[in-house]
Amino acid sequence: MIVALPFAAAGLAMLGFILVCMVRLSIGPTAADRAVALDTINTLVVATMVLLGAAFGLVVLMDVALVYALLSYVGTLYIARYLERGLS
Amino acid sequence: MIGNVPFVVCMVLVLLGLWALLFRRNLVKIVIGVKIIENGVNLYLVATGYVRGGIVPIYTYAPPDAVMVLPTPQALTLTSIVIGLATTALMLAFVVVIHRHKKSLDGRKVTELSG
Amino acid sequence: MNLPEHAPILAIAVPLLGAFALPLWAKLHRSLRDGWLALVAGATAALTALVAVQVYTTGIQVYTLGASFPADTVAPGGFPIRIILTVDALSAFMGLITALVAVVGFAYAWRYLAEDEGKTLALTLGTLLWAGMLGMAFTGDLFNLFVFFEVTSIAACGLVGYRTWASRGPEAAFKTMVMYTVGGLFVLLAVALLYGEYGALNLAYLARQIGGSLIDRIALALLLGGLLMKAGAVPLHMWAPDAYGEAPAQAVILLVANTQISLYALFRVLFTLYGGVPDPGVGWLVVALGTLTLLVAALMAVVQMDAGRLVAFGAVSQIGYMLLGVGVGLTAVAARPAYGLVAIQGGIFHMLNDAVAIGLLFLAVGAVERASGSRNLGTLGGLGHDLRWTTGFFLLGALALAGIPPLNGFASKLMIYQSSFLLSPILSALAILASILLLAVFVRAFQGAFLGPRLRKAEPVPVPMLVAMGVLALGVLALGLFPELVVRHLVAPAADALWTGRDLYLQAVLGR
Amino acid sequence: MNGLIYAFLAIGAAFNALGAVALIRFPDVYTRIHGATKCTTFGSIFSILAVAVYGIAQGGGAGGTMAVRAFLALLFLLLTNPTGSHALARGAHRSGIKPFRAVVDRLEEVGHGHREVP
Amino acid sequence: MRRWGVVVTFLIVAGCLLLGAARMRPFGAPRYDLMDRYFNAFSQREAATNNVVTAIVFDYRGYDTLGEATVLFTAVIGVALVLRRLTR
Amino acid sequence: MTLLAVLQVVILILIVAGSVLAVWLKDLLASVIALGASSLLLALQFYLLQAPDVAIAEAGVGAALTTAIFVLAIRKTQRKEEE
Amino acid sequence: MTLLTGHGFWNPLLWLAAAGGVTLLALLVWSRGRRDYTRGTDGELPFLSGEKAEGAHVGGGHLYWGFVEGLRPYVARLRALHSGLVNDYVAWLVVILAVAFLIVLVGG
Amino acid sequence: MSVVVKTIARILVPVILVFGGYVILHGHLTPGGGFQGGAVAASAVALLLVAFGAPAVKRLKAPFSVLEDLGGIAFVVLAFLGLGFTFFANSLAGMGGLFGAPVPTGPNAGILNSGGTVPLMNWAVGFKVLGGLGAVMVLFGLFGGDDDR
Amino acid sequence: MRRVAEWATTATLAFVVFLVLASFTGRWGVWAPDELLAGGVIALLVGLATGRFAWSRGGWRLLEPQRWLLFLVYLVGPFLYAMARANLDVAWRVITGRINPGIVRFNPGLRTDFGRTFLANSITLTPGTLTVDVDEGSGDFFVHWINVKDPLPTADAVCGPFPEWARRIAE
Repeated sequence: MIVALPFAAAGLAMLGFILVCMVRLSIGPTAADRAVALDTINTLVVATMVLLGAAFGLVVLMDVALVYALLSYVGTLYIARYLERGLS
Repeated sequence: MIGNVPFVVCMVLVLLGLWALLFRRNLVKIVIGVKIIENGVNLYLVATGYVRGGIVPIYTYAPPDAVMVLPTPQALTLTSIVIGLATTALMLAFVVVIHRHKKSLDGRKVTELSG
Repeated sequence: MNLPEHAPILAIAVPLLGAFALPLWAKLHRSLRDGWLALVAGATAALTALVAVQVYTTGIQVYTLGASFPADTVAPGGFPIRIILTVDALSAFMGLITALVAVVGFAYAWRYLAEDEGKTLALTLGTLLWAGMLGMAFTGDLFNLFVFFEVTSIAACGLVGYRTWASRGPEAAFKTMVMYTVGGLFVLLAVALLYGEYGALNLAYLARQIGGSLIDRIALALLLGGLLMKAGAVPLHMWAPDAYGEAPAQAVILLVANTQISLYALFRVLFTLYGGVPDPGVGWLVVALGTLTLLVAALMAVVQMDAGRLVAFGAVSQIGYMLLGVGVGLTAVAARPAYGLVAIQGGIFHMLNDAVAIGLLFLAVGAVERASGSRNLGTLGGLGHDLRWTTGFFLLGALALAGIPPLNGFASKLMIYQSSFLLSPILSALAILASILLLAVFVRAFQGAFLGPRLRKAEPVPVPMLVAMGVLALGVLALGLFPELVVRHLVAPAADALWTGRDLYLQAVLGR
Repeated sequence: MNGLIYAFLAIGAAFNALGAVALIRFPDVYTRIHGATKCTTFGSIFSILAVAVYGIAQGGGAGGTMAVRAFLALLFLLLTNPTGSHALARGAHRSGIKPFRAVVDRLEEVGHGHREVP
Repeated sequence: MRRWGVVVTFLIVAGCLLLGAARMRPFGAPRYDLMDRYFNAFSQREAATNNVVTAIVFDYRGYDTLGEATVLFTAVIGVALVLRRLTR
Repeated sequence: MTLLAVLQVVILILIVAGSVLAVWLKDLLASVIALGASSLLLALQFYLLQAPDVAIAEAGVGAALTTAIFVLAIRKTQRKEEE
Repeated sequence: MTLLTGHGFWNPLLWLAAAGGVTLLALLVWSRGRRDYTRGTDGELPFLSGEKAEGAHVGGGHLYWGFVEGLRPYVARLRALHSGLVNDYVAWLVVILAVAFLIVLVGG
Repeated sequence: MSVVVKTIARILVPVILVFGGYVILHGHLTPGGGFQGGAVAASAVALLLVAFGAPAVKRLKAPFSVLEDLGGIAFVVLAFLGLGFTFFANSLAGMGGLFGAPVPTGPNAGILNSGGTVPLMNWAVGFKVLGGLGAVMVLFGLFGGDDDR
Repeated sequence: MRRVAEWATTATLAFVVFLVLASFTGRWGVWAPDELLAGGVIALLVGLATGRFAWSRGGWRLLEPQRWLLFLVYLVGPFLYAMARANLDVAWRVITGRINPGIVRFNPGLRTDFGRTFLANSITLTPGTLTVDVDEGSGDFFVHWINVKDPLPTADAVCGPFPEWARRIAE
């Protein structure tokens, strides 16, 4: 039940950008490129979740965005830490 | 409205994971295949519970007189997700120990038990 | 609080509580842990026996979790909303098997496992495996079945991977884990399909709803795949020799019981859930797989050189007998000729016999490995000089498994032979052929390991291990000498639960 | 109020699009990190501001909670995003990826801080 | 040769699963939902919780949750068993 | 096709794309990254299907812990899938 | 005490009695022979190609050698199927699933 | 990792823990509950492991496993509380007192002390999941021992 | 005493986070009393669990209100302006493709971890720069600069007034 259409439209736009990032995720020559794409997707997903929470008009959905904003970078940190060790 | 596309996509995910299990010899890849199957099944479960026009089955700050989606599949999926994490952790532990003994992740090279 | 009323859930909750607390006791002191484990195992066995007595005397017992009283199964409107434990005679029978196997296994493990190799963790996993098996046997809810399926899977794989100092244990555990997880996910997919179609998870309620539509059939195929895999039917058995060969002996007998519980779940699905729309094709599939299992596993056992793997293939072939027996009953369930009931009785009786006999064999092999440090039949020999009791036990188990009268394997196999002969003589001929092959295999193993001159030194086997084996050996003798009593009092009600008990089952849950 | 929300949404979408395009167009990891981090963070700020304005305009417990949640998400993003980017850049450099057409690479000269590189 | 056999059987399975998914009841329109309507209507009265999912997880299907907690416990014990310090 | 349906279809396409990448890529680390992206979008789909409970669980488990365990396992073993 | 199995019956005690009778009969026949027929000769020793074999043991790998060798061509095919690869295990699962699908969907 | 990551981890670990506590505490009012909160809190352990290396989390192993055992025991004991009716019966719901506030039917703003045994079970499962997943992370981090500086 | 300060600081900040999370729950006020109680317990637990290391070398100083005020001013003032400029800069570079990158080194003269972190994150989000590494000993920053004007720049050339803000807010 979408109650605020502009927010949903913005969310759809974000999904389009995620698609673009997915291209980088698939072609990225090095793992670091892919990780950057993942990081960007993380941020975009958080934005999408916030926007869609407003679009649905439901506060309780926003908790998910908080969890993502807080935790999504842990995965990135692990990949970065792996990269730090060199290509072993 | 969108027909059964979500259900079909879930099955596609299951089949994708099965494909990885069938044709990838790397042990970590096999675990990844299991994860993909699991994602598909979880999505299937949640998709069965969706009601068109429904909202979250939570009464806090809910708009009055709204249709709610079915809550049971969500509870089942929660259980399923944690089970999935548990199996993944155990499988990866086995992979790590196998690699420690065999220095390889190729299914053909690490296999000792056969026949 | 009324103990008999609450016994089904207590039989599952007590071992779970025991397992949760076991590592804490072990942190304090070892003897506290052992005492606690003995207490929990005794209580659980007693509760299982209590459940069995109640079910055998008064009929199906239902227990609604979280309702205001246990028999409050349905919401107003006539549909169940909560998880309902439904214990009929077959469930109680399976519970008894697990209790026997688990108690014997713990007694054996007391001295079998070394203290500094993670004994506490192994004992905890054993307790959890037991609780999971009881949960699978007693539940009346499809999703709950999946959850306990996973509990048993993970606990079993943890036990298989016990020997991390060699590479074979983790390898076998990884393979087993992948197979179990994929099978479990198929089961979950089937549950999701059924839920999506009927909006319910209770077995009895679903059984009433299922009408044989396309989705029902697909779900049936998925359930068949997942449960047959866990039961170890050829050609899905390939994890089984790996796992049985590598797990410590006290875990192997729990694994064997675990495959039987999966068979139980399969039978529950075929007879109760899909009993309203009997499909002879499925019955023939089960019969065909059973026959294939018998033959292939016995043939594979012939060429094995490792005693553990050899006995493991023997164990797989026994699964074939159960599948054959119950499959014959399944093909006959629509027309209900008399031989169908005998076949089901044979199949179910063989579960008990198999648990006792193959358990005895695995424990004996474990004792041999502990005593001599090897399981290779090419290098073993003459252990009979030192390990007199173990030799006797191994011989007893091998003969029982090969179906030599008057030991226990013969009685159940006779029932299976006779009834499958009425369905198709070829089946019974193949079954007898497999039995002969197994006899040859076990004679070879026995002669190679125990007879002949003393080749290597063997350490004595500790008394608790001997006692555990002795209990199973007594079981072999007793079941062989008094099969009629067992069949009449234990097996026949369980077989009736499959053969005619579907309506009673639905009635007990749904009340109509 | 609606005009403000639309403006914020448009700005946010535009900058997020810029981030995605930068991710595709730039030649090497570091410049991609530049583009992706800055633009998506900035775009998300505006998207979240739009939501916050919407929530405040709605008022009441639900609207207020929505605004607070949005700001909190913004704060977390501001804390975590540059950190993740920094860690990735450092990881990329230590794994041996050279900057594209670099005029100067002081970090390469000192050999990764204190650590000997195998 | 063998590979192609596997591919063919895989395609059979794929066809059946996709057929099943396509022939499900329409997405978003459950046919039977007695149980869930009961939950949505009565969980506030019976379990006194606003979140129906939590009411199901911990009250109506609490036993599943116990099993699930057991799975997690088992997995942790299993990982501890597998990754324990090797003594031999 | 409403806007909601379009959103769902796009996310489903993205999920399948991520999973295909996870199966297809030879570099295990890249594969894990693709799996992480896929699980991220899966959480978004849960969100759209009005299941925030599941989405939070998938967020906490899929985004942080699963990726972490996979990367640790690859760190303790090896990165490339050998042919 | 008699287990009825549809068309037949099975009574282990009866069987034991019969077996005891047969054993008694055999013992009786045996006791009629000379007790020292092979005592003290080479007939007591194991016969291994005429060699003197003290402490020789027929290991598990050698017993029934001909039997096992005869079966080996048939078993070799089966052994090849037990390749030990997880992929093959899963492939068999898929095969059984396909068979089950065919039976369930076509046969019903 | 570098000082930046370490400092941000120092800042975020308490925040993540508080957020996990919030998710557990409000499990019966807003999305969340024992698993989700426990998983969020366990992510803090993952963050510690990645930012400070394996030695920093070494001594967390034993407390976490004890925490997990205690959580499991508490959960089963809470389930046993319902045995006056049946196992898992919500015996505290609507009875007044600390956890038994009745809830108005229909949409409302939520009352914290409602839910009967549900919040208690939330906490038990939350600690259990935190302990379990934290122990898994620590075990994975410690195995092999070559992942630290 | 110092340990108590650490615990108290962490617990206080945790309580603040909880208050923000749990706002708008009370029927009459912003917070319901039971929320406050439960939040206090959680914050105390978190403080006890993580106080030892969470805000290391921070202590009471982190609770000074003028720092927080300054932080807010910084956030909406120079920081937002710099970010906007940074984005326009990136837009320009994306369109034209003109880059002249390199990794430069400079020393902003910050001593505490907080200050360095603050500066590093600011640098990452502001025009043309990306922190690649921070030397823990000397406090040298290695910055990927998208448009290198000077191979040996001063702190001022790279990041403008940010070190000064970092010193005032976080040291």
